[in-house]
Amino acid sequence: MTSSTVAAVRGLCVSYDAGDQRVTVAEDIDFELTRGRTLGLVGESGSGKSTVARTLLGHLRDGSRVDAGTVTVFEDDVFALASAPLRQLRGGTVALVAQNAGHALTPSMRIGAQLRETLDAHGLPSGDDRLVELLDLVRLPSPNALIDRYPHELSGGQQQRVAIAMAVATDPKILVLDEPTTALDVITQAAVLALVNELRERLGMAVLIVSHDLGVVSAVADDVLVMRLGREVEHGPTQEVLSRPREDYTRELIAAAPRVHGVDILVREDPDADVVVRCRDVDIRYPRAPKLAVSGFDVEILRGETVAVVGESGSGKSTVASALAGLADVERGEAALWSSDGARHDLLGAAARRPVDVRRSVQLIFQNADLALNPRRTIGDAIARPLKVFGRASRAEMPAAVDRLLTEVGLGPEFARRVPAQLSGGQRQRVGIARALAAEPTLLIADEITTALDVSVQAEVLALLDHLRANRGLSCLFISHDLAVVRSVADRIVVMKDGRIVESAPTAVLFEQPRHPYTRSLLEAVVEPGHTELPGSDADHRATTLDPDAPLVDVGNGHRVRDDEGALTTR
Amino acid sequence: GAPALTLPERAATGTAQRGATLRIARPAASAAETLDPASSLSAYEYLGALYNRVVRLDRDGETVPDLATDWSSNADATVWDFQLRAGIRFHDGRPLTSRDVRYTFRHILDPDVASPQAGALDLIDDIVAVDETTVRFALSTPNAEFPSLLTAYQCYVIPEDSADEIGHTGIGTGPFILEHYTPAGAGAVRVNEDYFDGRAALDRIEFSSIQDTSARVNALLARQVDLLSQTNLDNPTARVVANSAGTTVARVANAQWYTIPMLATSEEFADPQMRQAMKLAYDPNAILSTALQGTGTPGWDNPVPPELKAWLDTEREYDPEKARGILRSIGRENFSTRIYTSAYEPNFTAIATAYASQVREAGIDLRITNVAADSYYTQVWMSEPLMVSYWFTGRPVDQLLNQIFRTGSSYNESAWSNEQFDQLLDAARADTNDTTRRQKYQDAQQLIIDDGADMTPVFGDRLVGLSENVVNYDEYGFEMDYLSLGLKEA
Amino acid sequence: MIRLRDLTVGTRIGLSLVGLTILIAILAPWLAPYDPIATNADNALAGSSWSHWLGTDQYGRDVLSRTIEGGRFALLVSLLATTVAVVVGTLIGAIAAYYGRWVDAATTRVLDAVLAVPAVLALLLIVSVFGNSLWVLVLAISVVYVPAVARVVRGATRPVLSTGYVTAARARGERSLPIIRREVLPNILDTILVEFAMRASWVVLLVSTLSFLGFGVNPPTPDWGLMIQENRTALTVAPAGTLAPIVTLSLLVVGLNLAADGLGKYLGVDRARRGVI
Amino acid sequence: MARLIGTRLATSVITLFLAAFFVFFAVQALPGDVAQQLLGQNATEEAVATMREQLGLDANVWVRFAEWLGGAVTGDFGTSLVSGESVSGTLWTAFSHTLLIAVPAIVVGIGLSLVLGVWAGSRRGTSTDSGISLIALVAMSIPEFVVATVLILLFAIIAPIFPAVVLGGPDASLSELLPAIVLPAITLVIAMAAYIIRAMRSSTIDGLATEYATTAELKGLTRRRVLWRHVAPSAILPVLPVISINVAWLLGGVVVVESVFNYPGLGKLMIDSVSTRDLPILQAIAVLSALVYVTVNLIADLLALAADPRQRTLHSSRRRSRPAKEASA
Ligand SMILES: Nc1ncnc2c1ncn2[C@@H]1O[C@H](COP(=O)(O)OP(=O)(O)OP(=O)(O)O)[C@@H](O)[C@H]1O
Ligand SMILES: Nc1ncnc2c1ncn2[C@@H]1O[C@H](COP(=O)(O)OP(=O)(O)OP(=O)(O)O)[C@@H](O)[C@H]1O
Ligand SMILES: [Mg+2]
Ligand SMILES: [Mg+2]
Repeated sequence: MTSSTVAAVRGLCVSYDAGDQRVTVAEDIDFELTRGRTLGLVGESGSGKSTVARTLLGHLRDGSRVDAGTVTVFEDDVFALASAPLRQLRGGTVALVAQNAGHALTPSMRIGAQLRETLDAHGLPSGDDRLVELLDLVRLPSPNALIDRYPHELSGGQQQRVAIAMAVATDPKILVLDEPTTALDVITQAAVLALVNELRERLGMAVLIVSHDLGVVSAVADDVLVMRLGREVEHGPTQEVLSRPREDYTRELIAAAPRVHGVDILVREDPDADVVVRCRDVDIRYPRAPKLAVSGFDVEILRGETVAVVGESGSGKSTVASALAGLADVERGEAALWSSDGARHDLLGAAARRPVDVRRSVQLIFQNADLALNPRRTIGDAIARPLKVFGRASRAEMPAAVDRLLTEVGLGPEFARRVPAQLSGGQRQRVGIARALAAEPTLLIADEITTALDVSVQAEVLALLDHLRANRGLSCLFISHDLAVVRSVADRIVVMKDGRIVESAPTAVLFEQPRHPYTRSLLEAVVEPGHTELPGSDADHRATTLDPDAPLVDVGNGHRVRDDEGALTTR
Repeated sequence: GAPALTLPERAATGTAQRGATLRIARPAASAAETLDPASSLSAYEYLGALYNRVVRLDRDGETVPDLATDWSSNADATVWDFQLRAGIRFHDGRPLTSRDVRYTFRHILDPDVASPQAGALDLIDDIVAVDETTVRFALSTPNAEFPSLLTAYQCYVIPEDSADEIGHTGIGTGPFILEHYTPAGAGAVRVNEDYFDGRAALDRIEFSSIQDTSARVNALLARQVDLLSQTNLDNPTARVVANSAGTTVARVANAQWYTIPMLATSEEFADPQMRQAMKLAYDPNAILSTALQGTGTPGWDNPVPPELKAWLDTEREYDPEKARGILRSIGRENFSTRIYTSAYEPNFTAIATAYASQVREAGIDLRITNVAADSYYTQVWMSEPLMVSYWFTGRPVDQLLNQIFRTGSSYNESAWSNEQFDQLLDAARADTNDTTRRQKYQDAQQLIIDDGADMTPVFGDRLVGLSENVVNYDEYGFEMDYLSLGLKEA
Repeated sequence: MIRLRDLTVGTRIGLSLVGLTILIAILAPWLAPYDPIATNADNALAGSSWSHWLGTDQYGRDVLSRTIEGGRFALLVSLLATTVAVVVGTLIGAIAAYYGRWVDAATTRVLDAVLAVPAVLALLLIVSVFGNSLWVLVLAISVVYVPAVARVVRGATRPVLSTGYVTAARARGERSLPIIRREVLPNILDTILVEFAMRASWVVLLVSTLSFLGFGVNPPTPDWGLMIQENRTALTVAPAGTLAPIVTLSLLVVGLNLAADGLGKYLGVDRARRGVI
Repeated sequence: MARLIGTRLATSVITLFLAAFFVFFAVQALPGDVAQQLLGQNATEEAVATMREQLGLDANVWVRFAEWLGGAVTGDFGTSLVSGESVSGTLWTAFSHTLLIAVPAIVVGIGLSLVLGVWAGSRRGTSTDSGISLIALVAMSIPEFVVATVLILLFAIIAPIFPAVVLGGPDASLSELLPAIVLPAITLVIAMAAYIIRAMRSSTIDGLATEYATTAELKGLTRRRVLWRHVAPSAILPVLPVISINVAWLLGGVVVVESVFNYPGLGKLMIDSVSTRDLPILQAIAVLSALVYVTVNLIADLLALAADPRQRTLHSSRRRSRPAKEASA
């Protein structure tokens, strides 16, 4: 332990009770935190990252216990502290920014009150000027007004900043950040990470940042500790680990991370393919909603083509998907589907009123695999249902058809008898795909199907989808909020914001010559493994005001851009 | 072993303390109750304290003087003169005259009043105030028992022209004067210092109405009240009260006359043989011991209580096998029907239970059906074939037989009709000879026992809960003895 | 299937209490040492003895036998009434939630209005007018509880309706009833089960309250509520006559509550996660 | 915010109207002729007809409903069939008596059970928790009439501290009622507390398991502050409906308790009026209870608005469905 070492974790083993047996969450974890340096803790979900991070505050979940090892902060064994010094340590010496600021702020208390009590608890001055100073420190706009707001009146990024302000309020020596950006969009993420770096330098803290995203760690951490199933896989300087990984697992992680830069963009243009779906000027409004959820949506999907729709949360992506599936009413516009025999079908009506063939031709795969499958029915049941409804198999052929579909998505026939709870997230997503395929659709709508998955699983599912598209000649509408994810699967990308398309172009064109400022800031904000520089974006200054009447202008090559803030003139 | 139900026969006697206040809890008739004695919804407990009758019954069922000192009739008992006591004043100071008596009975006979006693008195043709203290009744048919008809508690005398307000003023000639009164609520009376028969022992009586039986008993046990009026305690409760410190139980012998009417117009009981079988099949002694734990007298289906002079002392046979034989012969073997009961009176269910378990021996299966107390006398009574019912004893024999057993009488709960019986009653009324008249009444009782549709299993003692401090509690002829009732000297 | 060994001790105790009560109720005619309605004047209000373990009541009936048989009526009524209330309530609640918009709004208003009318008043009035036969009681109690069940089910159905599998079924163009039956019901079954156990405990209490108020079962039928009502004044003289039904009644209700609590926890969390159908 | 309250008020009025509608027509649908009932079996047909006319029974049912409703809105519920007195007067007396036991019971009951619930929840798994939970479980499993009977036995008969019954009836004086409210109020507290305790306990446990509670703890706050400042305000939200249901049940007339204590409140008025089929009174009781129900729910909604800043801005109020006790007696 050197003089600048502020905390040390030695041979830490943590386990918890599950019925009659003990389950190990962390095993033999070793690391040190040094003043002014950042340690990144990466690993897939459930690998024990949060558990380890929180031991620095002497905190364990109910039912867990430390089996071996020590956690020392400034020479004190945190698990041996009496309650008063432990309270001093918590929030005083070691401060935590919890995983999801939206959940970590008390909903019934004003922002100011929550900040103030932290200061009070540690005997620090807590006047309004100090609060304003803190909010200013995390660069929140008009801090004076913010003090009197409730957490829900702030955006996700703002909430995260408040959480950080609260953590640094007491000038802690150690700052623990548990996935500080997971719930944020890329632009906000970049801003928050920049802020963390800046504060670390200014306040001279030791920082532990937990993330499942190698990109994040790569951007801010000096050292990285890769965890898997509660064990250390690799530990070393970030540069070294990411560029010369010693372990296969680390290599896999790095390979699976979606990237915006440096990977090949697939180009498989087949201009002669027939149009499968065409939407023109579609407006969608939810019942009694004052505002259109989607306005003037235009898209054309060719046979065998994948079109991605990208945009931040609430931009109307899912709404487009529901409308095409007949689950949301289109207020105005045209939408049509051409079946393989060339017949044209309207895609405007509700699902219940569509002909069976249209319903069959358009199939949805859902974002949240947990909710996409009925937990009370077997996998076999779930896949057999569309077979039956659309008359794709007789009762006798059913088991065989189900087996075939399961095999096709890379699961064995033995899965037919299981229930969703017995499957992992990736497996469930495959079942969702199999269920959609059972209908033998023409158009597959995939709504954020990989959001809930770990990067490695995410990559597998994407590969499967691409394979099926190629084999079956499926058209695909792929919805995501992450540009990096769509880069490898989409032929064309539509970027949406506030219910409107801001830019739409073939994938290569969009990545290489983004025209719209929003698209550009999206691209700039992406962090990816290997890039140790933080993107220089600031969420609060990118609030591009969109002109509601600006036209969508075709700039050639199928590249269309909304004429906002002179998007077309400044290059 | 059988637990001895040791209940004192009679309440304590002794010198009453002067100036005491007694608290009585009573069940209210209804929210519409009134102090008008003629009404069917009169607040019964107040009446004896506030009013007097022309004549009243004594303990043996004999008619004795109250406001009247003497009475006489003409030879064929169609005109009756009553001589009123002089110098009696109502509580408001007005003197009592024969006009008040005339008014009282006209009030009772007024169809708008719908008095329950109107039917019994509709033989009155004319009422004449002969002079200040003599009142004359002219009857349409001879009736040697006429004075006994005036002992009913509807016949309390009220001041002339008071019909409109008597319901809440309660102005009478009685030993107590009304202080305040709320229907179905609390009320109080204070002693009438000028009462013609001497001053009552108590200074004041407070009444409160408690509808729920257990609540009433709890009030007594918690010493909130001294006496539960009109409440017949069931046996376990009586034991609890008797065994609790400070409270005891008094008995009013044979006060409750229990009946099991078999509706003679019903398909089930139209056949006299059937009715006979129902009687033969049970032993009144068993009912008395099971349902009432012996506190009463077996009735043997004779509705006249032993206290009355006209009582026919006879015991019909009890033979379940014979009953079974009769049932077999009329093709009613294993007869089964419902017997209705209700919480209206605490012993109904006990009697139904005991009766049903008795007749099982004769192969009769009775399903006990409990009906809400409030609808019992509106929906079950006189419309279901078999039920348990009761009356208070203390009515003169003529009224008893005429009111409840005569063809077409509105109280004839079994709808029994026997011409010979009706003729016997007419003959008895016309008979001014006491001995032969009594014989006719006894013949009538025999007819009821042999052919009647009303079973009288038992006369029950009324078990009255009271504080050990209460002295001289006594009750007969529909009236508590308010004069001597008092609290023990401290 | 629910596996017994996964249940908490409390749940097991609860289920055992309920099971035992039901078993005793079924076997009562064989278990009761005496005819529960046979009177015996010579042995009224006796204390406990070898021949009458819990003594006798005012009519000399054996308290033990009456207590053993005393749960039959309340259990039968509770079972039937709860079933009817839960089935009907589930249908109404699920349909209201499924169709949403004005159907939902109208249903909610009506249910709320029915809830606003005091249940006891409705019950007492129905029973005093239509009598206290088994079916009148069952229907009256169900009517009183249907709105409450419907509200709970409606609440439980709504999140299910926004799940992917329901959306998928809708996109397949399936009709409302098959969707409710296949996709919704299995997923709110836990709510319904817990609701059932909870309602059952209230209905047991309600039935005994009705008996206590004189609106329930007819004497001499042995029934706990009625026994308490009949014997409570003798509490100081022959306590067993009152205490025995109180204890059995309370044990049954405790059992139902424990079972409801335990099942709720078990079904709500563990069952789905362990993948046991 | 104002619009939100406006909508709630409007729905309450609709609910109330519907409830009144149901009550009126349900009572009309009862078998038997009110006039016949009143006059008894021996009444002549003319008498019944006259009575019907007097009662206005021969008018069109909708006209009568409109008239009745018009009266009800102005607080005039007609006259009692039995006593002939004004229904509103009788009703108001009884209701004020019920309030006399209900208000202390509500205040003590809610306060006590919230504290006990939070206490048990915060000490989850300890003997304090088990003790409180067990008592709550037993309390909700013992019928009120048993509790009332035992209380009378103990505190009115064996140790005569409180009166067992109220003697004064509807015009009992306040000085007579005051000592008499203790035992009924305790019975009510016991009956209602169990549900609130349990709801508050589980809500506290949920609250303590939230991220924000952990975060607050890891800020170095004392456990007490975490519990009362961070957890309790939000934890009370799901308990509010439970409280409102219990309060409505309690105010709507606690039939059993009032009949055991002979307490001249709404519940006793109800049971007496059922016995005498005093329909105008029953209708009025039903409407008053519905009014109480609606009001209490409205208050609970408003309290939820006050306790949860999120609801004030989010128009789609999230309905919480975990009722504990709906009219269980
Ligand atoms: N006391 C406990 N009771 C039950 N499960 C526990 C307990 N403590 C830890 N776990 C389990 O241990 C595993 C590790 O948890 P942890 O939160 O540390 O993972 P993580 O790496 O932070 O995951 P994520 O990326 O999803 O946040 C998880 O599966 C969690 O459910
Ligand atoms: N059922 C609904 N009723 C009313 N408004 C809705 C409904 N669903 C979505 N909206 C609104 O429509 C807009 C678009 O929502 P949508 O779900 O399509 O966004 P999204 O891009 O899919 O976001 P996310 O990335 O969060 O899934 C949002 O403002 C949302 O609040
Ligand atoms: Mg974590
Ligand atoms: Mg979406």
